[in-house]
Formats: sequence, C-alpha cells, structure tokens
Amino acid sequence: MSETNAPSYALSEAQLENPFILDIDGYEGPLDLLLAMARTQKLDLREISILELSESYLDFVKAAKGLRIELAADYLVMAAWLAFLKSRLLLPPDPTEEGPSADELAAHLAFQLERLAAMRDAASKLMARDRLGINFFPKGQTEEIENIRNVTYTANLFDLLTAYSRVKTREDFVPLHYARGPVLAMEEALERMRGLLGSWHNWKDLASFVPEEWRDEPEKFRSAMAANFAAALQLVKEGHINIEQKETFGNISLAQAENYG
Amino acid sequence: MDERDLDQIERAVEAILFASAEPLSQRELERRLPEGAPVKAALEALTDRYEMRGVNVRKMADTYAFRTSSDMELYLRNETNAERKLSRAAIETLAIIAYHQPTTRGEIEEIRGVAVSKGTLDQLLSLEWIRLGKRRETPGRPITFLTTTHFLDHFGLTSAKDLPGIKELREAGLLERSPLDSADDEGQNEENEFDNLATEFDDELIDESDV
Amino acid sequence: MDERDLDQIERAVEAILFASAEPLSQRELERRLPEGAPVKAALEALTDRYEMRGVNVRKMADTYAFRTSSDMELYLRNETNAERKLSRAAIETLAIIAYHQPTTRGEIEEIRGVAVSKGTLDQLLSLEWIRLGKRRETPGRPITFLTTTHFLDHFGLTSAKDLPGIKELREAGLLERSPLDSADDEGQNEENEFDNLATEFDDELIDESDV
Repeated sequence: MSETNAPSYALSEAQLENPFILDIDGYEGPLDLLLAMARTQKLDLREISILELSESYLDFVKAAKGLRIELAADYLVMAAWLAFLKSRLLLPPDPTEEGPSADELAAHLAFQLERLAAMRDAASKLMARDRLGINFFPKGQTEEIENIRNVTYTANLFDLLTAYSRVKTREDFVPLHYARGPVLAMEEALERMRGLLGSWHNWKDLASFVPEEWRDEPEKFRSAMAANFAAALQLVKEGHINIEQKETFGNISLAQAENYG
Repeated sequence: MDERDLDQIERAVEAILFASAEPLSQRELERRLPEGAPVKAALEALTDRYEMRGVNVRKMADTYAFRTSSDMELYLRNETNAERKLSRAAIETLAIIAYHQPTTRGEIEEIRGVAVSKGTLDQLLSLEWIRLGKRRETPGRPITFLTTTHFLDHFGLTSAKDLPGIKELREAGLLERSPLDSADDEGQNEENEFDNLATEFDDELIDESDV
Repeated sequence: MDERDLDQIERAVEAILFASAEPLSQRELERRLPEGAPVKAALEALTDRYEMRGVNVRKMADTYAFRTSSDMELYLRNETNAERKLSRAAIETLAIIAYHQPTTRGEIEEIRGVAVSKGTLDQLLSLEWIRLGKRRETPGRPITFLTTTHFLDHFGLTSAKDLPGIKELREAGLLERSPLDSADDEGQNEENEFDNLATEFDDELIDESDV
C-alpha cells in the first residue's frame, strides 16, 4: 500500500465529455462506483491498489464538481473518507495513534469491495436459477383442501332436565307476580289525580280519590290509598294542592292550592 | 413409434396437465407439443399409470385433467374436533321444545321470559336435535318445532314421552337445584329474592302502562 | 410396517400434495392422516417414484410440493406468469439476506454501501421471499431478516445451504462480518463524524475549483 508513484487514475477528456461516466444514477452508491473503478483497474479485486483507487475516486468527484454535477451526500462522505485514508497511506505510520492502521482501513475497503462483488455475483447466479412460475410450475388447478373445525356441542339428559326445571321453576313464580299485581302504581294515581286538578275546590277526603274498581277488596284499597297518598305528596311538592290531617290517624284531606291555574 | 419419444411426450403431457389451470383437450395438448407427437398414446399411458394412484387422469367430455382419486377425499379434509358445552339459552330452548312440542318460537319466548335468538334455533337445527314442524293455524301462522330421532338418540330416550314430568323432576331434586328455588330453607334470603322479583315485575308493569 | 399401509399412505400423501399449491410440511401431512401413518417413508417413496417423471416432488426446507420437472420448461411457456421486474437493489438485497441470514438492515447497507429503501424490503416481504426474524441483541435491537420457504420454492432450493457458491463464499470469509464493519454498533456517532468530514471536504473542493 505504498505505491506513491503509481500511475494516477484520472478521467480523460473523452471520459469527462461522456455523460455516461458521470451519470451517477447508474451507480448504486459510492461503494458501487468504487467497485466499477476497481474493475477497470484490475480483474482480481485482491490485487487492486487502494491508493490508486482513492485517487481515481477523488478525481471523479472533482470532475463532477467541475461540471457542477451535484453529488449525493454519501458520495461526498466516501470522498472525504478516501481523502483521509489517502493521506494516512502516504504518511509514515504514527505509532501513538489509536484505532486501526491505514493499512487495516485499506484492507477493509478491499474486503468490502470483494464482498460486494461476491454478493453481486451470487445475486446473478440466484436469478439465473430455474424459477417457479418461469421455468417450473406448481399445480395449475388446485383443489380445495378443507379445514373443517368440528365443534361438537355436548349436553346430557341431566343438563336437559335441569334446564327445563330451571325454566319451569321460573314459571312457577309467575302466579306470585300476579299476586303482587293488584298494586296501584304511584305514577298511575298521580296521573289520575292530575286529571282531576281544577275540578274540585274544597277539602276532599283522600279516600274519595281511590278509583271505583280499587275499593272492593281491602288489599286493593290499601294499595290504592298508599299510591294516592304518595301522588298527593308529589302534587303538594309541586305546589298544586294543599294537604291536611287534623289528628293522628285522622282522615287526610286534599284541597286545590289557591294559586292553582 | 419410438419408445423414448413416447416416454418423453408422456412426461410432457404429465407436466402440462399438472401446470394447466384448466382441463385440456387432446388438440390443445398437441398444439403445445412437437408436431406429430404421440399425444393420444401418451394420454392413454398416463391414464394407465395413474389409475391406481392417489391422483388420476380424468377425462371430462373431451378434456383431460389430474384429479385426486375419489377415495382420497377424506384426506383432503382437515377436521379438528372440539367439544363445547351447549349454551344455557340453547339447552333451555331445547328443553322447552322437548316438553312442549310442537311449540312455536312465541311460546318458547313466553316460557323463558326472554327473546329466543335465531342463532339458538339455528344451532339446535344444525345439531339436528330439533326440526321444523307444521305451521300452526293461528294468526301469523307460526312455524312449530319438534325434537328429532337424533335428539332421542343423543339423550338416550326412547320417546319424548319418556321425559320425566315436573313432579318427577321435583322428586328427583332437580327443581330444588334451581337457583330461584334454593332459598326454601333460608327465610331471610328468600325474602330478599322475592323483593327483587317484585321490583323487577313492578318495572315491567310501569313499562307496560307507558305504552 | 404393513406394505399395504405404506402404499395407502403414499397415495394419500400424493393426493394431498397434488391438491395443494403451497408446499406442505411433514407435520401438516401427518395432521391430515391417521395417527402414526408412515408419512416420512411415504414421502421418500413418492420422491423416488416421481424422480424421472414430468413432475417431481421437491423438498423446500421441511416442506414438500409437486413441481414440474425443470426440463419440461419448453412445453410450459404458456403458463409463464407475467414476471414483475425486480430492481437491481431488490435482487442484491435478496441475495445479501439469503447468504447472510439472519441479517439486519444495517448490515445490508454496510455490504451494499448505500441505504436500503423501504420499498425494496417491502417488495421482498410482499413476495414472501423474506420474513422478519428475531431482533438482534445489540444496541438499537435491530430486527433481522430471513428468507422463507417461498423463497426456496421459487428458486428451486431445498435449503439455504444449497445457495449457489455459498460454501466457497464462506471459505473465502466473505460471509463473515469484518471487525471494521460498523453496522449496528455505533450508527449515530459515525454518521455525524462523516457528515462533518463531508462538509470539510466540500469546502476544500470549492476552494480548489475557485483557484
């Protein structure tokens, strides 16, 4: 790596005029360009001179600059690195300096170029192989290979019987529901009482508000009284009526509020 | 005819039929092969060669294709089995149908107190535990459901009449097992439960009166 | 092993492989066949049986498929799919992944000396020729890339060990990482350093051209 007087690799006038040479679109990055240059230098990549190669690359970049061709940053990064490497290669090694030596850096670059070339070669060998759908073929018409997931639902007689008894037991409670049925809902009483507002002015007994059909059975009557009482309280709260009970357990009377209407 | 020639054409026909997306006629095969190639003989040889194999050369009208042998069908289906417990809705629906058959969806809903989803009935139908009966001659002409022989087999019953009655269920302790009934011996819990029921029912009534 | 048993399983494997376009693994075949079926022996017998035919049993990694024999190409021109042209970058990237797998994006860039565009890896991924592997336990935990069974199938390879020239490349040390390779080790710092260098160099060049 000390061939300082090696013939410099420079772009000739003709090459400079040939746009192909500087058409960096054709290169896949600086390493690719270096590889192309190395190939023009030597057939065997293991014999290339990194110093020479660096000079060629730097010449190329300079030429590009001269032609005001904008180079991508990575080409400039490589140029910077090669300029650095070149100076290191030309100077006697500095024993105090840490890190890899200039020769090691040069050897690594040579390795990178060889590796890239090897991968290029491998890629073209790979693509030259017989390929599926081009040189050999899969079955043109495939048949259904079914994936069937069978879920077996299980239930035994016990499940069936407990289920039915569960349902029937629920049903058994239905009469109980109806036993609770004759309950006059507060909402119902309230609605009814609202309808009566404006139709009476004097004090009236709460019992007189219980609908006819709720009076016969004591149970129903009690329920209706309770609902009406609750409804009355609601109307008092709303300011529609006044409520009065003169003595404990005495009759409860309702009168329309004076300001009603 | 050259023996080696036939062999090569047979291999070519084999490859072409294999790779083709559709069955090919003898004429189409001939078009792809060197002129004068013994395609007919190759097809015959190929048909013989594959006769006892897992795939056969099948002739359909005047076209040929490879098809898996019919006795191989079972291997082309990948079945995985999983067991799952029938859902509560499904087993209850089934039980109601079993006890009340022929019964309608409306009746099932009345007894269960909740809507019966189509999925539940579909599932029971696909299990072949229930089947569709006649329509009932009532308004809407609802379809009725019945249990099947398959149902009897599965549950080990001789006939639907063999199903134990409510009295027997109670005697067998099955009714007592119901969560709603389990409070018989615990007064306090019972009351609470009843209260809840009453409240539910109340809500229901209000809803109805709103309508 | 029962002779007739093996014969029947061989026919079944033949039928299943014939029906499927995708390569199937021995395990997948076993799942479709009776337990304890001699699938491996059947595959071997089948491979032998078809060795000289127009279609062959090909092994790709641990999977098997019927494919037309390579020497049948001339009869199958009609079947050729319109091939999507792969860019040079994609082909090289594929080769690097194939020969260096598992490898990272950083390593691919190191070898090619240029950034890998996202489109390149996307294209290879969508062709299902490469797949994502484990993350490498180095700073940044970069994801690794590997080739797939599809890749082997497409290029008619039995395993990645059969890649053309891989033995020679390995012996030449060209598949090893050099200690001076910087990928994945000190990405960020390195870039900054180079950026600075580039700027310095730019200035220098401008100075010179001004003279």
